Amino acid sequence: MEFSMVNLLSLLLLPVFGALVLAFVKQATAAKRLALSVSLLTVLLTIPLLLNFVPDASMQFEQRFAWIPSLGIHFHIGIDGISLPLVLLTNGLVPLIILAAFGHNHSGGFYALVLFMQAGLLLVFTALDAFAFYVGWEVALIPIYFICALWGGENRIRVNLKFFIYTFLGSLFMLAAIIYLHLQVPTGDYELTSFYNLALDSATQRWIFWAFFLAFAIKMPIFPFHTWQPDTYTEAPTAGTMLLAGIMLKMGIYGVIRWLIPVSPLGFAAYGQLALVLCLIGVVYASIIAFKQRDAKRLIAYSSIAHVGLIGAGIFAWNVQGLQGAIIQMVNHGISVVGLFFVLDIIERRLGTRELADMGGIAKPAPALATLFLVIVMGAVGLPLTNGFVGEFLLLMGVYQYGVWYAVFGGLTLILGAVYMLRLYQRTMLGQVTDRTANFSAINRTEWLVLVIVAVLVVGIGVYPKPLLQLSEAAVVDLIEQVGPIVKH
Amino acid sequence: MIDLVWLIPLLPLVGFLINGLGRNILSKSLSGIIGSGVVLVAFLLSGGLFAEVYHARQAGEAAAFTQSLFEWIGAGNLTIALSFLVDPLSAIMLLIVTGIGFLIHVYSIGYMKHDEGFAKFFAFLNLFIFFMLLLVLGSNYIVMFIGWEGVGLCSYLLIGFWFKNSAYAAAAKKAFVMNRIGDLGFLIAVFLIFTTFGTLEFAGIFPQAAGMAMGDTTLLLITLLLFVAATGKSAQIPLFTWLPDAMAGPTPVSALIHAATMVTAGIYMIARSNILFTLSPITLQVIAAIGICTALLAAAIAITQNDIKKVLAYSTVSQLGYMFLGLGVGAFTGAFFHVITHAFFKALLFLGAGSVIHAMSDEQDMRSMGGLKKHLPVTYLTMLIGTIAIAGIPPLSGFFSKDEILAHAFAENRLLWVLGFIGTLFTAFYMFRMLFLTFFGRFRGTAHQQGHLHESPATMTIPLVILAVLAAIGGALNIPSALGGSHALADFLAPVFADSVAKSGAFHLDHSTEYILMGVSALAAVVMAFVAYRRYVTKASIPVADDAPRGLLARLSYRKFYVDELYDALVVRPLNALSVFCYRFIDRRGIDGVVNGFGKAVGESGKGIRLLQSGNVGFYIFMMVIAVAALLAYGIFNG
Amino acid sequence: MSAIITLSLLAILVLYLGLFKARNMLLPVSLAGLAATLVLYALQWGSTAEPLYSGMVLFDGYAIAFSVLCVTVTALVLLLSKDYFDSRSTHVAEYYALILFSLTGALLVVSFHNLAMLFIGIEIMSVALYILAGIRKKDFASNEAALKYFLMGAFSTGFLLFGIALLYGASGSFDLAVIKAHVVDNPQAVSPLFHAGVILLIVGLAFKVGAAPFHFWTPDVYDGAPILITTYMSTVVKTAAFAGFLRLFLFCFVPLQDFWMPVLLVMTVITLFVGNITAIVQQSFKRMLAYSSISHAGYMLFAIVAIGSTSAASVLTYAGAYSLASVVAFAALILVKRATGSDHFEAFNGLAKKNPYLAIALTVSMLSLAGIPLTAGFVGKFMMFSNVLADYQVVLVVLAIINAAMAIFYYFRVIVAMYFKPLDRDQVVVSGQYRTVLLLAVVITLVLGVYPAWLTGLI
Amino acid sequence: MSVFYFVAFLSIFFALMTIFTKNPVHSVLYLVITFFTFTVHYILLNAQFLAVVNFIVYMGAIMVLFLFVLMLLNLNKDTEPLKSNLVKVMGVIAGLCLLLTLAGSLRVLEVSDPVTLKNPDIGLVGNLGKVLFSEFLLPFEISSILLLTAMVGAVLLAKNDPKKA
Amino acid sequence: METVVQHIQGVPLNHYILFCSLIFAIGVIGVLIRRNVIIIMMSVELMLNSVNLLLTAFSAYSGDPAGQVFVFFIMALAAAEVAVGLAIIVMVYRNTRSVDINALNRLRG
Repeated sequence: MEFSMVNLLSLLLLPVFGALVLAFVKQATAAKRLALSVSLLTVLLTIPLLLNFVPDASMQFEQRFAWIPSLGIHFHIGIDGISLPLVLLTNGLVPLIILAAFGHNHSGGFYALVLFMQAGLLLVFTALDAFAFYVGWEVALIPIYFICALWGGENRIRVNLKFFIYTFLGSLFMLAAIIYLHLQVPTGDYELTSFYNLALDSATQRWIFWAFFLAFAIKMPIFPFHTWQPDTYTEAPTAGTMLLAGIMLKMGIYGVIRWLIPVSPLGFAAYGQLALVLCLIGVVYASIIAFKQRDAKRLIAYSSIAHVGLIGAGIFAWNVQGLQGAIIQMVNHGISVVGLFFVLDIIERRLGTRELADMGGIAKPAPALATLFLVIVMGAVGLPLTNGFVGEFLLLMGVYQYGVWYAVFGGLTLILGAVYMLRLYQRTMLGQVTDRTANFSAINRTEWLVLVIVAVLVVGIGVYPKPLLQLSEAAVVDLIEQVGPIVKH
Repeated sequence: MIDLVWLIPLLPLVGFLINGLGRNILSKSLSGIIGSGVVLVAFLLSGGLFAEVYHARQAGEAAAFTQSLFEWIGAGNLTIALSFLVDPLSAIMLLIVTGIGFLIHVYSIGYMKHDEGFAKFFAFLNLFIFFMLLLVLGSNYIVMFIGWEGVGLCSYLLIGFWFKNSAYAAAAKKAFVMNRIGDLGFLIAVFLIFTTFGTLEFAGIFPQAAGMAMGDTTLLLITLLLFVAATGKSAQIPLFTWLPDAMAGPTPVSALIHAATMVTAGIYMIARSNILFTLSPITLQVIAAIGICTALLAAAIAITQNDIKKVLAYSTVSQLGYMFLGLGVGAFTGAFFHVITHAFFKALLFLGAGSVIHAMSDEQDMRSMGGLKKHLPVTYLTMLIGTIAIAGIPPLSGFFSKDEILAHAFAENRLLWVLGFIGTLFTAFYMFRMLFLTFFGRFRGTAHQQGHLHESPATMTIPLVILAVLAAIGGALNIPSALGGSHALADFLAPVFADSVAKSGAFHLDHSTEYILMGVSALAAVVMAFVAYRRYVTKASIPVADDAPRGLLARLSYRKFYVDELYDALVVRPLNALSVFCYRFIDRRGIDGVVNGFGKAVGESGKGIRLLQSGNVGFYIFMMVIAVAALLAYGIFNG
Repeated sequence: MSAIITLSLLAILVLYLGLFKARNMLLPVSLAGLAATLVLYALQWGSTAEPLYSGMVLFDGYAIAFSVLCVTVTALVLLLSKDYFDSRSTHVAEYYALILFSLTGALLVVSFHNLAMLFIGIEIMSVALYILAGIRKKDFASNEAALKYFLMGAFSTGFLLFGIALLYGASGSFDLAVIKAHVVDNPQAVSPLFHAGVILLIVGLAFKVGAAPFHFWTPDVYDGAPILITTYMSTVVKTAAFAGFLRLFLFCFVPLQDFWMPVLLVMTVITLFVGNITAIVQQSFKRMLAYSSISHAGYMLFAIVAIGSTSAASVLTYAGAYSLASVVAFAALILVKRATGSDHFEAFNGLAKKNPYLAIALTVSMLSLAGIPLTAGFVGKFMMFSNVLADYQVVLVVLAIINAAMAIFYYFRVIVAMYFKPLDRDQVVVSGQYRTVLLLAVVITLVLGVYPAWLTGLI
Repeated sequence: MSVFYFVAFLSIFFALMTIFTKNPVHSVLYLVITFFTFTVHYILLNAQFLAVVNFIVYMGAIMVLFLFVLMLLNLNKDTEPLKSNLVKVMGVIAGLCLLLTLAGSLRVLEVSDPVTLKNPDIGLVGNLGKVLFSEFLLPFEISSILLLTAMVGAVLLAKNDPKKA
Repeated sequence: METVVQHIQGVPLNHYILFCSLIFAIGVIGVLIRRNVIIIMMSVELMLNSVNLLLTAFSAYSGDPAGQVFVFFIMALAAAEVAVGLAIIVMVYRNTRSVDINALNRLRG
């Protein structure tokens, strides 16, 4: 491990320490400040990462320590072009999420959980050792469970328990697969690379594929493993929803790119098409369901299923455009979904309802909100010069190269997305001012700040996505070559 | 000069940002000046650009200049640059967009004076100009697509400008979604183009395409998909219903976006990729068919509408139909020519209508107008010119452009000409009907409106006058050789359509036939104008109230042939029903039911198993003994 | 060996202390004695182990590791018992003595090298427990638990003995070495007596570890016995029994794996499902823990099903993790029950508000039992799964996974109660010993979870 | 050798009587007889010492203990509410299943070479003593703990606390 | 003494095993069909004794005293168990006035 002036481990540990300290902070404002400063510190630590990163296929800033030597387990982390965007996303969004939660006056415990989860997520995105990956995977789950179940809606308990058990079940299958693979590794370790180098027979790879796929499909979620998601998103507090939709679901997608496909290429060859079809079904199915949702949050939840479906399709199409699109769209989706949920949170806190029926005409009392919301919505709709377009364009292009009709089918998201997103915008912002929305107070500084940052990112990435794309280009090309071109069945 | 191309779209963008961000600071007049100022500068630049292109053409060059700003998206073999292409086609389009755009900005200063969203309005207009310029200048399909969707956004924003009225908001949404349907076609076409030609740059595609065989299936697919996109943007069957609703927006918007510029984007795009279309005759036939049908349908509807803007809207749809007819019969120049003239007179008519509505204090129903010509002389005169122009009565612009299209149609297929001819009859009738109902007879409005009647301020009338002039003399751009003209426009555009002409062979029709055709259509127009006069001025008959009984045809026409109702029944309702069904039954009960079912099953079995734990030692021991016996039995056979 | 002697002397000493009414001396003395035992074991560590006393016992690393675990956990239990029994019973001294006797038995079980020692060890352990279970003489539940445990225990002893007899008949000796030699010499041609003997041994031992279908005593006895005794039973005794179980099979019966493995496989699966599914429907936290202990027995059986070089380490880790977590859980239960008088889940409602640290401790232990990463429980499960997968028992793993997911449901019920079911209750008083125990157990659990190397490296 | 079968028959018979008699006292007595037959078996196997111990410990101590408790709790008359016949039948069937499988897995029906006393006097006190105090010294010592435990426990449980704790 | 030894000469080992299994089974049946705890304990004793005899038979058969030594331990255990068991019974009886195992069903489910 050559010396690098960026210490990745410190990046992972900082949130943990922050969390440990915060756990004992009772006073709300102090907790806020501390949490925000810690998360901003992580951002600072990320900057040198970005500066010293060489956009090639190599693994960088690697660190490797023996963890459980007797079992061949190492704590091995590193970053390449595929994981860097997600690390950026995580460290970028967490401050936003913390900032967005300022309206709620949570105690230190809340922020502690958020930061703890951040650590878990970062571990997932940087782990190069399957065991470490799994640990991060689960560690990220506990805090979010508590966040959602402690500060959630009325039937939060049932919903979150279901969510937890469902995802836990999936990940256990992954664990089994990981152990199995480890047992096949001649060097007896859990290294990502040694997993890549295994050339198992097709039959084995097939069930390995399913074991991993189940874990990731539930997390993302892919149709038909998605039913936990709308409930959880709806019941969760906004910060929880942001973490879930903004970052956590990327764990699944990242897993597909980093583990599922390269580790079981034959399984992928056998079932990739099925998976892709499932993703596309999810796109249309979720969009259609989103049409008539009365609950704004639930609407976004389903829209998120649709977006993720498209991302998944892009990945399973397994070509440069698709993967690049997937990676950039992960970032985009994270950004816009955080924005969307935050707007809904602002509305809900003022109106005390999420029912679209009770809203309308908010643009009148809160024009700034309306404008920023519009930008975010357009980003979600995938309008050119917003980030959404770049992602959707590349994704659809990738899917197109896999099969024309898949692309046409998936492309329906352009239309359907417009339908439900505009409906959302219209029902909330436009139309007559109702007695409820009449005295809707304009957004305060913090809210404005968060939304502006989101909007700027939405447009910024949309106008000049190249730098972001360049980060992952080399790595993606390399990965695709390594797995080899897709074999259609 | 060419190096400054990037300024042209940039200026409106700057205007948008200034007006958008400073909308609470800037005074109305200031934002008005900024808003129109940037467009004016852009117009001047375009003028300079055009001059350059023109000289180049005189020098006999192809005069196509590209300017690449930066690489926008790059993934694998796909690289998309944000780059501009200036050639005769885009040069003219630039002039139209910026020119008419400027006029309408000026007009809006007066029209929107009393609206609190004044600055916002100008910001949106600027944004629209920006996107429209991108669309026009784009040197590849993606940049064009950016503009393509961008203008869609702006039309959404501007239609829903008065968002407090949820009907308007709905109209805006409808427009956006219908455009989106087309856009999907565009996107798929782009993918297909990329996979076929390996690039998205016009400069890269068209030469390759020129080398391809006539009637190539790939090209057929591409062109059909592109045409789908065009039907969305340019309001053709089946996606035309959004345009009439789009009249919800302020009138200047209708004039700029839904008459002069955006809706012609489809024609521009097809003209741009003319070679692809020339090589797929089937598509051309489809286009021609759709075009003429739209023209007739819209015209038929326009005849009975009473909302002055609705009439104009349907006439726009119908005129667009003509343009597509032109494209369909290979009269690319003609179609584009009609784009230009139509931009002039339809903008004029809309602005005129705007001024009328302004004077009538926002009354749009012609049944309560009448006799306005003495109150609004300027408006009346200008609109008269516009009407004559659109009706196709020589020597005003509309006559020449429409005639060229019809001539080509005649050469292509007699039937098309006949239908087109019928269309011109309709056109003349409903336009004069509108004119007469509005300006002739006695005033039918309320006393309050009467007291309020006035001619519009200079900011509004001056653009009217300018446009009237253009509408009058616009025809001079491309006077056919039959009338001793020199086809100036055609020559200017020659390099753009060169390949197509080479493939399809030059259009020829001997002058005698041409004279006859012109005469017939001109005469017919005059006759229809007279008929309208008899009916609405001499007889002074007023259209009946909405719910009054009508004849079948009249009702069909008045109810817009129930197209909206049809779509509602065929698409909207089923989709909503499907949505509810998927959510309630498939998602909640079905999939989630299964998931929860597992939980329930475990719980139930738990209740069952715990019964074994009866608390009775005897039973426990009994079970143990059975178990031991079982194990030993296993031992017997495997021991 | 000296350790065991110390221990038995210690027990007698404690009895005398009781005689002289030196109550307050009991705990310190016992702890000191246990500490001494630990030291003695520690001294033995690493020295090459030879069978002692003509092959009766063998203090190899395996024995020592498990002994240390048992002694440590017992120490924790004794710490808890300070103000648990003083208030309730007059027979504190006997209580301590019996625990220590039982511990002695446990230590013999983990270090036996001769079936006689196994037998006697198990019996010392159990007989003491029969009594302890009933030590609340006026309490019906306690009585019933004692009698049930005794009857079924005695009954199962019969099978154990019959098995031993058959083994003796087949191999002609009680010495593990000899038996092993017998098996190794003719793995194919071992007499039917031997097979039947193995089966009966499985029955007897399965009963002791509470594996289905010989688990029926577990819930009732765990439920009826005083909480601390339950703690002791479910931790030390279970650990010791498993250690003995594994030791016997690891020593002697590996060559016969094809014969007995299917039996254990089936039993494992049944155990898992019975334990988990029944635990889900429980209303009492205590009884839930009883059933969960059954399911954990199932997981520990993995190590024997997939018997091999790593089995010992896995069982040790798993048993350790499980014991620590259980100690915490039961300690919390004791405190809550003392405050509310109920051991149902509702009794925990709103605990997190008043006793945040107690709640956190209990949460950690529950996560550990559920096998969530960064807790010792996960490492244990992880090693178990590794064993079984190394043996290509994919089906078993899948079933285990389903069970692990089910387990979340009931482990999280108490978390849900503590954190998400608000209820204004008065704070639960946590005495010094309890603080120490909880802190110790939680810290070890976490440390094991984060950096298990130092334990897994032992064996 | 017929002696063996005769005695075996007796012990089986009395064992059955033990478990099927209603009156507890009677079944104790039957059990005593059964144990006596066992003593005979030990003698036949030339394990005199065991025979003696069995005679004393079981028939003496243990049985007396049983009787004592029975009398103490005065259960001497057949107060025991019998289990329903179904349960009985099931019990018997289960037991027989056990017997069958046991016998089956032990292959008892195959011919095996007869029991011949290789050295007739292993059962003698001397020999047993040698083994017990050399080889089995540790278990012998340890079993003292067992007995001590039992003693403590018995006292602890059976003693009737004066003060109601 | 010789005469005694004559008597068992020739009894096949299997018959001993069968006999012990029989007694064992009878003991089990006793445990199964009786409700009186004391009788159940007696049945258990029966089981233990069958084991004793089995061990003795084996030891005699193989001429190895260990088996007979082991019997001592079993007897010790038997004694211990009986002591503890009866103590428990007495305790229970004191509380419930019954030695019927079916009375023990408070703990269940």
